[in-house]
Amino acid sequence: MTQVDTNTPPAPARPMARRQGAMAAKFAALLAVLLVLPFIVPLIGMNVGIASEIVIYSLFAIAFNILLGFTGLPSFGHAAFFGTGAYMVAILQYQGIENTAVALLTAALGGGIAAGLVGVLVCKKRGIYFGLLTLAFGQMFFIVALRWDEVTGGETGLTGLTRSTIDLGFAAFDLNDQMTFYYFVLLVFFLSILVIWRILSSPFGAVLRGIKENELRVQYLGYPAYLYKWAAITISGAFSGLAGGLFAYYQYATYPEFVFWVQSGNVVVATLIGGGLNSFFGPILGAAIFVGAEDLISSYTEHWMLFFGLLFISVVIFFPNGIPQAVMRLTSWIRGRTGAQDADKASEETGK
Amino acid sequence: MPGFVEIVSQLTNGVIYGLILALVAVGFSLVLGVMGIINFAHGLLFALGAYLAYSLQFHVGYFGALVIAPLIVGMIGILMEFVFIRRLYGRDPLFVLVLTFGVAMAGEEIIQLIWGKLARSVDAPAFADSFIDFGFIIYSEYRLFMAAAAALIIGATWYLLAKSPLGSIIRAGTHDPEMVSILGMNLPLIRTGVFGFTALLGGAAGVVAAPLWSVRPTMGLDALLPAFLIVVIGGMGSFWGSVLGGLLVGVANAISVMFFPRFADLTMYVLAAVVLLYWPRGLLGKKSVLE
Amino acid sequence: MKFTKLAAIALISLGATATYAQDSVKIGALIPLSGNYGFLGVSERYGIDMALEEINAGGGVLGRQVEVQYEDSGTAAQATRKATRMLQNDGVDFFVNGGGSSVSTAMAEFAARNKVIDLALDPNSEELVRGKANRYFFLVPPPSSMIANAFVPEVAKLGDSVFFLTHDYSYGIAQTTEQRRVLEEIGDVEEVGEIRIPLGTRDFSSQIIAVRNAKPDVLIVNVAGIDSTALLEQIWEFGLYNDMQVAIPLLDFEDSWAIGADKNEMIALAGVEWHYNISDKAQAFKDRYQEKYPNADFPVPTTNSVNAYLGVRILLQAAEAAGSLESEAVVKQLETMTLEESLKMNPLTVRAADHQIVQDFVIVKVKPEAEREADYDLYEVVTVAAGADIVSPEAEATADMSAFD
Amino acid sequence: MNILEAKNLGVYFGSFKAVDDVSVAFEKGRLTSIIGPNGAGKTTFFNLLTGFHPPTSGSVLFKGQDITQLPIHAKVELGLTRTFQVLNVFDQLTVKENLRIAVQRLRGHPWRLLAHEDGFSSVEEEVDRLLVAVHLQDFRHTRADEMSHGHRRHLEIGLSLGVDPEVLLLDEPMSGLGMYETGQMSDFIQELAQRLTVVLVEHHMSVVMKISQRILVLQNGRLIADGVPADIQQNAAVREAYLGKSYGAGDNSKETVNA
Repeated sequence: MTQVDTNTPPAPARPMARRQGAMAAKFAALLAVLLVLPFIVPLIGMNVGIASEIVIYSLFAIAFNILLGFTGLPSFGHAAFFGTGAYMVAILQYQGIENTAVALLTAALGGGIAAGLVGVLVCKKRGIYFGLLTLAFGQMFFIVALRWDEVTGGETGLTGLTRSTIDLGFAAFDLNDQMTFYYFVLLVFFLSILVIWRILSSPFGAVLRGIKENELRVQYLGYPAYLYKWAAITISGAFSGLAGGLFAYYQYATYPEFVFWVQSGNVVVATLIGGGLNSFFGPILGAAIFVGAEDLISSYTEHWMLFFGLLFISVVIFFPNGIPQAVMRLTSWIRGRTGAQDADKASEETGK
Repeated sequence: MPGFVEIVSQLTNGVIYGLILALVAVGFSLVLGVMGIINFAHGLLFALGAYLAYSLQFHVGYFGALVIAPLIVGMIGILMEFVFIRRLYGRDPLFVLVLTFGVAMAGEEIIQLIWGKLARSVDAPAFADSFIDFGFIIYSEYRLFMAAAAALIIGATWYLLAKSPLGSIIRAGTHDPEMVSILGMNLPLIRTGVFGFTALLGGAAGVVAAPLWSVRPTMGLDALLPAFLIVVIGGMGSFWGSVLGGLLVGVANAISVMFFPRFADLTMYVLAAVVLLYWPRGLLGKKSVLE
Repeated sequence: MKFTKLAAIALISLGATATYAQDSVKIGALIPLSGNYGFLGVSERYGIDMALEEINAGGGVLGRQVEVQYEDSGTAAQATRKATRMLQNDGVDFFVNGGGSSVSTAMAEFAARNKVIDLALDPNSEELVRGKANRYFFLVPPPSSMIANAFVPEVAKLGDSVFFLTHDYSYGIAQTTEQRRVLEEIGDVEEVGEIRIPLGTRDFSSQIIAVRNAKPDVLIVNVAGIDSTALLEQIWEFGLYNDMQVAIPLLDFEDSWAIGADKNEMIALAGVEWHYNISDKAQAFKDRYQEKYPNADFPVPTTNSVNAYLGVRILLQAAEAAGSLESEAVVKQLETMTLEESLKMNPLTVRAADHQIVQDFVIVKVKPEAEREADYDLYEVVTVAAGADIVSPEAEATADMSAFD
Repeated sequence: MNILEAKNLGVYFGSFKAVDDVSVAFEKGRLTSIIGPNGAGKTTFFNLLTGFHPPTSGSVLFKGQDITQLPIHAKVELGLTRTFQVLNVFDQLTVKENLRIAVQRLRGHPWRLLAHEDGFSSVEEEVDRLLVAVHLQDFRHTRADEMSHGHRRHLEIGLSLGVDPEVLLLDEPMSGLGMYETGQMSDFIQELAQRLTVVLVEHHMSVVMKISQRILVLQNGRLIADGVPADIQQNAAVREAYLGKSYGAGDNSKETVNA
């Protein structure tokens, strides 16, 4: 989660095992925090359910960040893939298919296919242009969700979904229970980000990083860059779809607003304030702040949008690398102060 | 099937509708082309123009508002650039996007605090507050006035871009931001100026649109999406592209209302998709640094 | 050490909130406070506050004071998320919700799932008392069928041909469908066309040109929400009302007030759920409102204020009569409730079969400028249709209103 | 044997002919340099050869196969790659990471999505070999943007070598280098030329004259001379083209017509 400081001298040789070990430690720490999250959120007056939402949104943001942070492609249409996943779960259930695993796999598949289709049209673009195109194509999904009443339920969406009980023989887990649901979401989330991390640290991931840095160079190394971009979009879409599927369960419903472009904008903002441009885990923090702050602020003031907007403005201006940088600055400031006090004491003593 | 008269009147109306769309999009396109900024707050500036027109109409009338409101919005734009956006040059353009997203959100709330949540109504100027009966068609006077005003503002903007020294710098910037600094110009000042100018255009569009679409806090967001699509259709950074894109969307909307009214809202997207398949950079877009 | 101490403090304070919640009856109001429908939330808030003021002045409910927790309903997803928190963390006993059919549908599901009572104050969606009706959900406003039964007979007196402008989503389509049904029952009025208008349309010039070319006697406008203000502005702009009578089956006073008094002249006939001229009690309510909110955006109570007021009144009256805050008991009580203080001609009743709250519907037309007593005095009442006469036959109620697990 | 061939190659920007009907064949294993005054169209010609720009007319043949319409990556797969006048490496990545991306396409498995990038020994070995080949073995874990200009030039060539090219086109590899670095680079290019076909665009005349086996001279987009260094030095047309310019002055100015 750390931000690379360009002023440090060349990094010393890091054995591969140590680097992977450090990553494993980070995953473990994350898991530890998320395991206790449902016990933390009530302490600040929030509902346990919000923990599930934070984790689902984190998955969405990390999936999105495959493109933004690791391939350098700013997608403004990711709500389309998220929403497709959500609608997959709902539509299957309306067709009588209730199996949670099947539904979630279909959600991922749906998100992937949707992204793959959009990807064919945009994979030769980059930069802001890529963003505008994904926005335009993503919004078409919204129109479909809003207008194809027979399948999508129109503007009221598909409501009244049920969560099943997962029966493993030795134990049954009723997902209607908020805690059970949270840990189920956490399981899916954790497995997913492990897979995403693996993909990003594969040779394929290296090519994506190359594309982020310098797409032309990647082409002159003999890679069909657009094919890699297409694959990245599709993978990102699949995990976004999975997140959307989970969200449909969380909400017991899908609504066209899941597919609305503002939702696409939200994930961009959440990822950026979390410092996602330079970090794998950053989007989790961004998602937590995004979801948590909205709920918290809106429970105190009806003018929550004002404070929400001011939050974004100040993060961008004061902490260009996101909240993690803010935290680091704060800690180093505190350390600096305590350090300075120590130094003062030391000089006093020597003065005596 | 619609008759000849209806087809002609619908197409004419489509062009006029397209002009106001173009007016909204031009400022958005300009700031994108020259500064590489996706200005999510452009809709807010549009809404501010409309609200200022609402407030000013009681004191200086519609025409006074048409002059003063855009100037105020332009100054707000300058302030926005000076206080916020200036700090973000040289960083990933996405940060400007998040920033303007935040400004748009906060701004919408501020509008509600100042003017309330209720829709407001701006009266058309007295000489154009009725309708004309041409015999075969009855048309709104204000729309005719609006078309002229939009065309005038667009034309004046083009003149400024094409003929004035500032315009040549802006055009150079559209193709290569570095050129501007190489020319030895005061880049920060130019950026402030350009942003202020596009804000002014957004505000002017708001004033012109105010009597049509009813003035409400969310009108900015409503105007933003068509602007996005028009820029995609016309080609990023292309001035005439935005104008052409606006006109096409207007006409396509008119045609779809005649033949498939249910899907009028889809036309923009279908148009964008078709254009992009055949003209990947938009109709008048050139290969640019933004890709 | 520190952490356990912190946790202990947190637990104690949680306990404290819980006891506090026992002290008062709490209503969770999820109403639009931001976004497109923010202005409706303002109206609803006035109504809820007035109802609570009266009830608390009269000793509250079950001897307790009643308080309300307002939150912005936002989108459907945000609304249910907040509702969950309000129910589980903030100790809310009952919900009322504003917002359109999307938020209301979500809240209806939420009510059923959590077995907590919710009253929708704003939507006129037929579905909410049909397919989506459930034991814990009540619809205060009249749905499309009631509106059509009251309104269309009056439209038929205006001319021989009608044209529909239909908002292309469930509400608009239901409105037109129901009105068409009544037209067919009446028989001698011809429908000469319909244009479906996509949600979110801001410019209607193309549609207006098309309507003008169809030359109907009456234009029926079934366009709701934010789009309707823009549509009214543009009907005025194009002078369409000179060629035909403009009839609006459901008009929000917020909308007609927003476009300005003079433009209301274009409205030949409009359906409203309430008007202060229909009874003395309605007049008294208006006076109280004006006294309490001299600076309100809307100088007279609107339908949304009244529905919010009535919804909260009938809900709390039922709780008082049931002697309990338990959902089951209050639902049973609500199903047999009659609210005499309906602010209308007839008392408010609740139909057990679908949880439709049955109330009178008012048809108005524009008052000539010379006869207006105040700037807000825009309408005169044409007729008031009794709720019992216009509500859909009970036999048509299809929903399963029994509790389910 | 001709490994790379341009046939009547031309590109027009409006009425301006940046490259005008150039036909030339490059023999396998030979170090060929392209020179010419500013604006002569050298880099543009390079861009046409490597597919960076589509030509207005003519075609490019690689081992007799017409590759004009092939996408860039396909040309590279055949064995043709290039460096750029403006440095073109992955700035934020370390030297090793840079080279690994170059190497893994042929020796690794870029589509094995779940395999860890550290897990391919053939890739690691090749990266090690390349590090030595481009004299960067001391910078394995240094980020590219933290190295000197000369080292980054080496890295860029290393990237190109990683794809096992048969033809390597170097676009002004000396630009921005100091005198010492220039000497190193010159030696390095000669090293490369023993294994590969190298085509060089360069302003640094003394180097060009020293290391080239053949020199092409472009002026106003046309080929005006073609021969061994000694002939070119005597060529009257070339002298006229370079009128007022002394040879070997190490002119580093940029062409005005470029990508």
